[in-house]
Amino acid sequence: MYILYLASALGGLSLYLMMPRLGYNPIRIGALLGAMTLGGLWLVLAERLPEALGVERAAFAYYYVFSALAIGSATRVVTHQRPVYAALWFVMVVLACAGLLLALSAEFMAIAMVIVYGGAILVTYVFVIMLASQSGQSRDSEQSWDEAAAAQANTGYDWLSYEPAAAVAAGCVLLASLLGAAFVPLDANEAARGRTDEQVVSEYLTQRPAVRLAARVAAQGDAEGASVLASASQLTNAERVGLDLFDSHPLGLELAGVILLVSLVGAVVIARKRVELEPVRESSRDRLAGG
Amino acid sequence: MQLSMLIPMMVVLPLLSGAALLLLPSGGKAIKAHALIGTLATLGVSLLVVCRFDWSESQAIQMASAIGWVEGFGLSFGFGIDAISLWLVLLTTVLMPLVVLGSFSSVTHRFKEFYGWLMVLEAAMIGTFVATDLIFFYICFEFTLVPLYLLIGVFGGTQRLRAAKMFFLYTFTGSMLTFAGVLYVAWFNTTLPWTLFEGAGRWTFDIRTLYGSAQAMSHGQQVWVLIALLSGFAVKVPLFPVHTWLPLAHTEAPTSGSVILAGVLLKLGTYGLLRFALPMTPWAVVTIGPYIGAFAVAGILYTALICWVQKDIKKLIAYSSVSHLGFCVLGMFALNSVGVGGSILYMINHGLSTGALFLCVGMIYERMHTREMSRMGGLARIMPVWAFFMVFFCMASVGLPGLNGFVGEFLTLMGAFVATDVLGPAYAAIAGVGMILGAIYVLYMVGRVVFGPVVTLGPSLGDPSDGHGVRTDDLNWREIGVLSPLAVGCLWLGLFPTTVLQTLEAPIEGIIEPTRSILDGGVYGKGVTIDSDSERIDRDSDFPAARRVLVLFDTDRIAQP
Amino acid sequence: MSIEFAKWVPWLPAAAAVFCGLCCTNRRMRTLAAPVCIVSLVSGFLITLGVKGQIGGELSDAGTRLQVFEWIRIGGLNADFAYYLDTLTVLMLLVVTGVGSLVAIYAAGYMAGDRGYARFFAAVSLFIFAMTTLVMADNLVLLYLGWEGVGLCSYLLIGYYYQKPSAVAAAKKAFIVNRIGDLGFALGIMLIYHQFGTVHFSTFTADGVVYPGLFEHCSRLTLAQVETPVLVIPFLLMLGAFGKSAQLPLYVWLPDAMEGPTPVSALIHAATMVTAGVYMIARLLPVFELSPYALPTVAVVGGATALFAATIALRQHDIKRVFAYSTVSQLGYMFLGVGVLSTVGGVFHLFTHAFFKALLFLTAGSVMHGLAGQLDMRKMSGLRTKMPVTCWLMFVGCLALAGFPFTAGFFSKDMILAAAMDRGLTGQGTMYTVLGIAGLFTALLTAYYTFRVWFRVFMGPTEYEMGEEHAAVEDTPTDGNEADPSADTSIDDGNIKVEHHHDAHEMGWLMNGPLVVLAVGALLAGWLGHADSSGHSWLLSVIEGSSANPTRMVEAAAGHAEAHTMLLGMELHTAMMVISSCLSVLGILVAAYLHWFNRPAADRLAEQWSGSARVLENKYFVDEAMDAVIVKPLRMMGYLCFVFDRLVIEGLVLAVGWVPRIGGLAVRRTQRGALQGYGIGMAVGVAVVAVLIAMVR
Amino acid sequence: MHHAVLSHFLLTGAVLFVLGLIGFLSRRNLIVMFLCTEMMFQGVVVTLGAFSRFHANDTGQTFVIFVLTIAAAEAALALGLVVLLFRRRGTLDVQAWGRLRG
Repeated sequence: MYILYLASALGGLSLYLMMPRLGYNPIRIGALLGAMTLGGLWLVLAERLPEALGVERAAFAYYYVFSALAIGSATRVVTHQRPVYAALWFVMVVLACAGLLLALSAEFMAIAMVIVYGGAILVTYVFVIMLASQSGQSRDSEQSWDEAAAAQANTGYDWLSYEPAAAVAAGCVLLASLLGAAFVPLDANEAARGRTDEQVVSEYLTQRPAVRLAARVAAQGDAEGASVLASASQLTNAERVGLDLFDSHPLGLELAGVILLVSLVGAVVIARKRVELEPVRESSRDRLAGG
Repeated sequence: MQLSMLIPMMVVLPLLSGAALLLLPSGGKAIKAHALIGTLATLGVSLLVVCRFDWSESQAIQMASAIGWVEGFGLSFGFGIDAISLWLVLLTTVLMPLVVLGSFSSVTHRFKEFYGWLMVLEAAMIGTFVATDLIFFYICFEFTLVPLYLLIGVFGGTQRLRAAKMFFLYTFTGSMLTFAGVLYVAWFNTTLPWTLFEGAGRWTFDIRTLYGSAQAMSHGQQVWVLIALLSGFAVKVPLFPVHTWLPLAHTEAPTSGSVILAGVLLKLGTYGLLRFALPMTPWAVVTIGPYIGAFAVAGILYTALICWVQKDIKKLIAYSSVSHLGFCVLGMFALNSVGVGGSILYMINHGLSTGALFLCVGMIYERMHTREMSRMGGLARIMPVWAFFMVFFCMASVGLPGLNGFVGEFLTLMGAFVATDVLGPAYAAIAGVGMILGAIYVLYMVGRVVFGPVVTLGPSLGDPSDGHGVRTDDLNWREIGVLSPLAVGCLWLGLFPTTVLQTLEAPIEGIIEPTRSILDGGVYGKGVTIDSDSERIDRDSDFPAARRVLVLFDTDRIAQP
Repeated sequence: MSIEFAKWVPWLPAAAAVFCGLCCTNRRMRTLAAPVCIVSLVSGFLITLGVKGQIGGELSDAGTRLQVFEWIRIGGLNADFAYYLDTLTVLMLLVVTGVGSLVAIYAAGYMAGDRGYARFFAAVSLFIFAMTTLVMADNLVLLYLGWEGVGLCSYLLIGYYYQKPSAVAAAKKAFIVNRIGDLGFALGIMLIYHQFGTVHFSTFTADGVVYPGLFEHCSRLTLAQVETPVLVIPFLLMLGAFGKSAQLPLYVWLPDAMEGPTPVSALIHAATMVTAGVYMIARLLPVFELSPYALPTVAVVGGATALFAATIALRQHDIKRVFAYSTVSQLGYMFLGVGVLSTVGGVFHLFTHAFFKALLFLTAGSVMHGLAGQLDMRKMSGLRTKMPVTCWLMFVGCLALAGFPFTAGFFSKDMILAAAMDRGLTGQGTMYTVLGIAGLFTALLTAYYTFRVWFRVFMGPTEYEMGEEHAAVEDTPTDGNEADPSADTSIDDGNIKVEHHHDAHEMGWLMNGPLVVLAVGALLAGWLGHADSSGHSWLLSVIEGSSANPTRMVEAAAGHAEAHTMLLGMELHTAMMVISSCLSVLGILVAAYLHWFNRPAADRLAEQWSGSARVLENKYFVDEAMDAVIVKPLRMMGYLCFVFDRLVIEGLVLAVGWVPRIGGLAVRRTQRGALQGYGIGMAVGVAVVAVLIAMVR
Repeated sequence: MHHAVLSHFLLTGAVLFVLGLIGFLSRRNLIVMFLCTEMMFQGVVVTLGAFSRFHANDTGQTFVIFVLTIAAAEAALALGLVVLLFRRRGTLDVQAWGRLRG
């Protein structure tokens, strides 16, 4: 258990080092330290994996790849000084997550993530970043950090993080407790949960919604419908998700529709009003100086 | 009209006339006249109540009835009057017209508000004295704060806002604790088996039933309830450590405000102690009584000394009324009929004499626009009539025999002296020194202001001089008309106090009966109710020497003191 | 005349007081005040004379009780307005109303033309009301009413010239010192009530119930049964008596009381008020007899005061101050008399002293009146040519005071000293002999300082300085800035005959008449008390008939006194008479030598003893000491308390007020408006909760 | 799917979520903050996927869809607001919006 706490602490420290700040940014050291902690953690956790992983073992390799990719790019998103790069790193995170989902045999979701999330949402982000921060210019080397900060008077806010220590600390404690919760079954009555993969798969196959749907339709005496359904037990992931979505979560679907409509109308209303520039009461320079 | 209608009329009448004031045209004359008529009408009703009051059995609550409010919780506006509350109501209704008459020249703006709030204040005061339901009492007790807060805040002197705020918050926090104590008692009543006494076991706020429930409490509970009651009433009485709000409130209040504050409002505290602390928590009163007595005595000396060094004449009188009420509390906690009788009489006397003193000072303030003694002197030379009244009321407040102050003071000291089981000779002796100090500071003030070479310097830098200069004309007929009834009252109570004392004998007996049965019998089982009348055990503590002598007489014919 | 009339004696002056009070309001009625007051006093005197017959006669021991109305009745304590009349009361009433009316008549002349004329007589008649109530009171509370009422009137009358700050201060001092004494008296009353359950003297039955009086209790209580609290009672009462009669610890107010007009000093501070203490002890003798140590203490204090005051009087230069100290010392004699159980001697001396001391004061008043307010002896001499009548009247007074043989003072003083020596020699304690000798020495001093005044003022070359006051009109604008808007004073000068003599002049007969009566009294009063052949004087019968009859102690001492003690070969009484007359003559001769024939010798003597002379002149610095030891510290404590009150108690309250405010400030810092600050707050919250859940599970 | 495997996936999800949280709390550029909220969504998506796989039913995945819709809605509105804020204050710094304070 304490390995988890140690790891999250080290992770936090590394992240803290990578945080953007004025003057010298020890970003490389932070990255190195972070990678090492992650690697070390995985090594420790690896030997706890049951040997008889069965069919999944190959897929599990992907987990390491995609997780490392996701976590690495996530740290870059958080710590990068330029918002545009942060957005791009986030695209990488999305892709990594899609990979993970694939490892979890949720193909439809993976593809949906890539298309909807990566494609649509992040594109809008990049678009807005471009729109809103064209006044920010990069720091050319011969300028000293202070001049750069001064030059970036009103956009210097990217160069500085707000109370990094407190944020990281809070994050780590939260992480520690989450991990604590996640790995508890490890030590708890492990035997109780010892179902092997096969049992899971077979159990899964028999309980699939289609089969249940078929049984229900059969119960209603529509033999022909039932047989179609029964034959469809070998449905693909996308079909299963679709069935499950409409079969057991109709309300959720409707709400999702409503939310999307509301956000659509909201976005239109917000963007419509002409808004004059209100002078900032105290310029961000004081804010900057104030820290 | 129907007997029990009288009291609610007495409470509602000032409210109605206060409201009617608002409808009048805003000219000063009409409002003043109306206010006077209103207060005189209330006086008339109270005199009617006095006539209809059956003096033979003055202990029972007469003309009692109740207007239902929240039946579920037993909340009702119960009212009724016994001898003690009757005299205090009479003090209020007598003082009010005089105050209104006295304030004609001092109030120059916002007449409606002034007289309106004054009438509301009167209604609240009368309400407090006639209430037999705890919540009704508490509502009126609290409601007296609002009008006075506004009177001081709007019509006061330079620091009026601070004074008003302090006055309100100080008294209010105190009475919050009292409310807690009261609620505890009411709750405790619901926990009692309903067979214990009539009214037990259910939510009721009737004072008589709560006497029973409070007395059934254990000693510890009673101590806590007493402390709660004390915190509210001690602030109102200004018992020694919690008196700092009074001098501030008095110096900043307008004349009529401070007359009513000194005349009646301070009595709410002592009346509260008398009506609640003594009968409700007898066991705690017996144990804590000596300490409260010690506080009262300390207060008497402490404030008397302070009076001596005061420069502001109104602050001097304010501190002196703290010292006087120390006597009142001392007498009350002597727990014998001489002491308690003396303290009730003291309440009425203090109301008359200190009220009159404040009126005199107010008249001087109207003329000299300053209250500092150093800026005025030898007024007897130019204002002889005022000087006569001033010396007369000073002598009354110092406790000169033949005037009312003496009877109250002497009886309280006598009561404290004889109550060897609770207080004792030491208390009376030290409080007696307070009498000397009283003479010292009053004569110091009289020597500076009334006698000595003539000095009329008018307002100093500190005082707000509203333009016109110093007037040194003597009292006009109106002002004499205000002061003379008070003077006659002082003389009457000085020479014929039996008119009051005889009627108080029975109610006092009722109030000190529980504490007396503890002191004498000592047998006070927990939960044993008091309604078993313990027969008058021959007290050995009283009159030891007399006892030895009486053996020689055939004692059955001797009046047992 | 039925005894019921006695009820009116106090209420007539009360009515007069009210009338004079009303007279104050307008000027025309002002002159009416004096006659009304005098009439009320004289009628009181006549009523007492009329009633005297009844009282002396039918009831031998207990006095009659006259109920006027119920005053205070509550819980066992009943103090009614009731009068207790016995021979002692009648004697006192005679003194009070008699001397009172004489002084009032004198004052009518003396105060003529004064602005506060009506106020003066209102206060005098109120005083007589209080004094008569005091003397006739049946219960201690009513006596206390008279006691403090008298204190009030002395305050008003001493402070009569209220424009003078010294008079105001003197009045305040008198009232406060009296109040200190009254506290002791009040505590005594309370202790009596606590021990005996009653405060009234006589036993009376009201609607079938018997209320046993105080005397009843005392008479039945044997010495053995007396517990300690009862022993304390006399000492408390003594405190009250000494306060009122200006004895040693509390005498400081009497010399300052001379600030008041002279008739006041004569009436109140010589004849009536100051004797209230003696009357009280005489009245409450049964209580005093209960404790063996009480009366000896009274005697010792009396003797000490007599000696102490006499020494101070030697070097005083103000005539009225000399007589004031002589009054203190004569009062010491009276207490000595009562202390040595010869209440007869004490009361007799009180009776005679009233006459000659009033005479002396009034004559001094005439001198002052004549010399426009001049009172300093050194600035006047040889006035016999200017004011012969006053001179010889004062001579008679001085003789009586000095105890010249066969004058009133001689008999009464001799009776006291004889009693003291008698108890001393019959072996009841050498203390009494010491007191007797001290008394004799004081008699010598008294003779000396009385005639020092007389010779200094009336004998020798007639040169004198007029005082600065215009004696006639008290309030002519003396200081410029006195804003005196009331125009009436100007009319005042016009209509009242004011003879602006700029020279010493003899008084009119309105003033000298009463003086002659007093002079006759001073001479003949002695014979009333002198035991004629049967050893039974009028005065003895008065004392036997009253509660002041020392029954118990005398019986206890009776065992010793059968054989007549012998002194210097003669029977004790005659011996004492011889000794005291020699002493008084010696005193007079010494005074004559030093202050008439050879004044420089007196001055030389003063230089030699300059140290002690200065001490005596400044009254042993008692006033300064009293001020420094008591007044200053008390006032300092007052300031301390006031500062304490404002800073600490009020501070505490305000501090409580500040707690929420400070708390608010602390919390406010967290709300800095930074969005992310709140974010972190939330995150930390979630983290903590998560940790707690983890720990709990 | 063995729960040890599940734990791993949960590890990743948790780390992603916490990184997003830290980013939100520390970065001062409004848009980056919203980006970090999106990051948190990603963490949740991974966790949902893992549980869906572990419990072998598709509820997890349907919820991923819902998460997606929420993320989309949120992004639309948030960015609208950000544009508005930017036009109002001329800066994307979150500190500029500190008027609502004690």
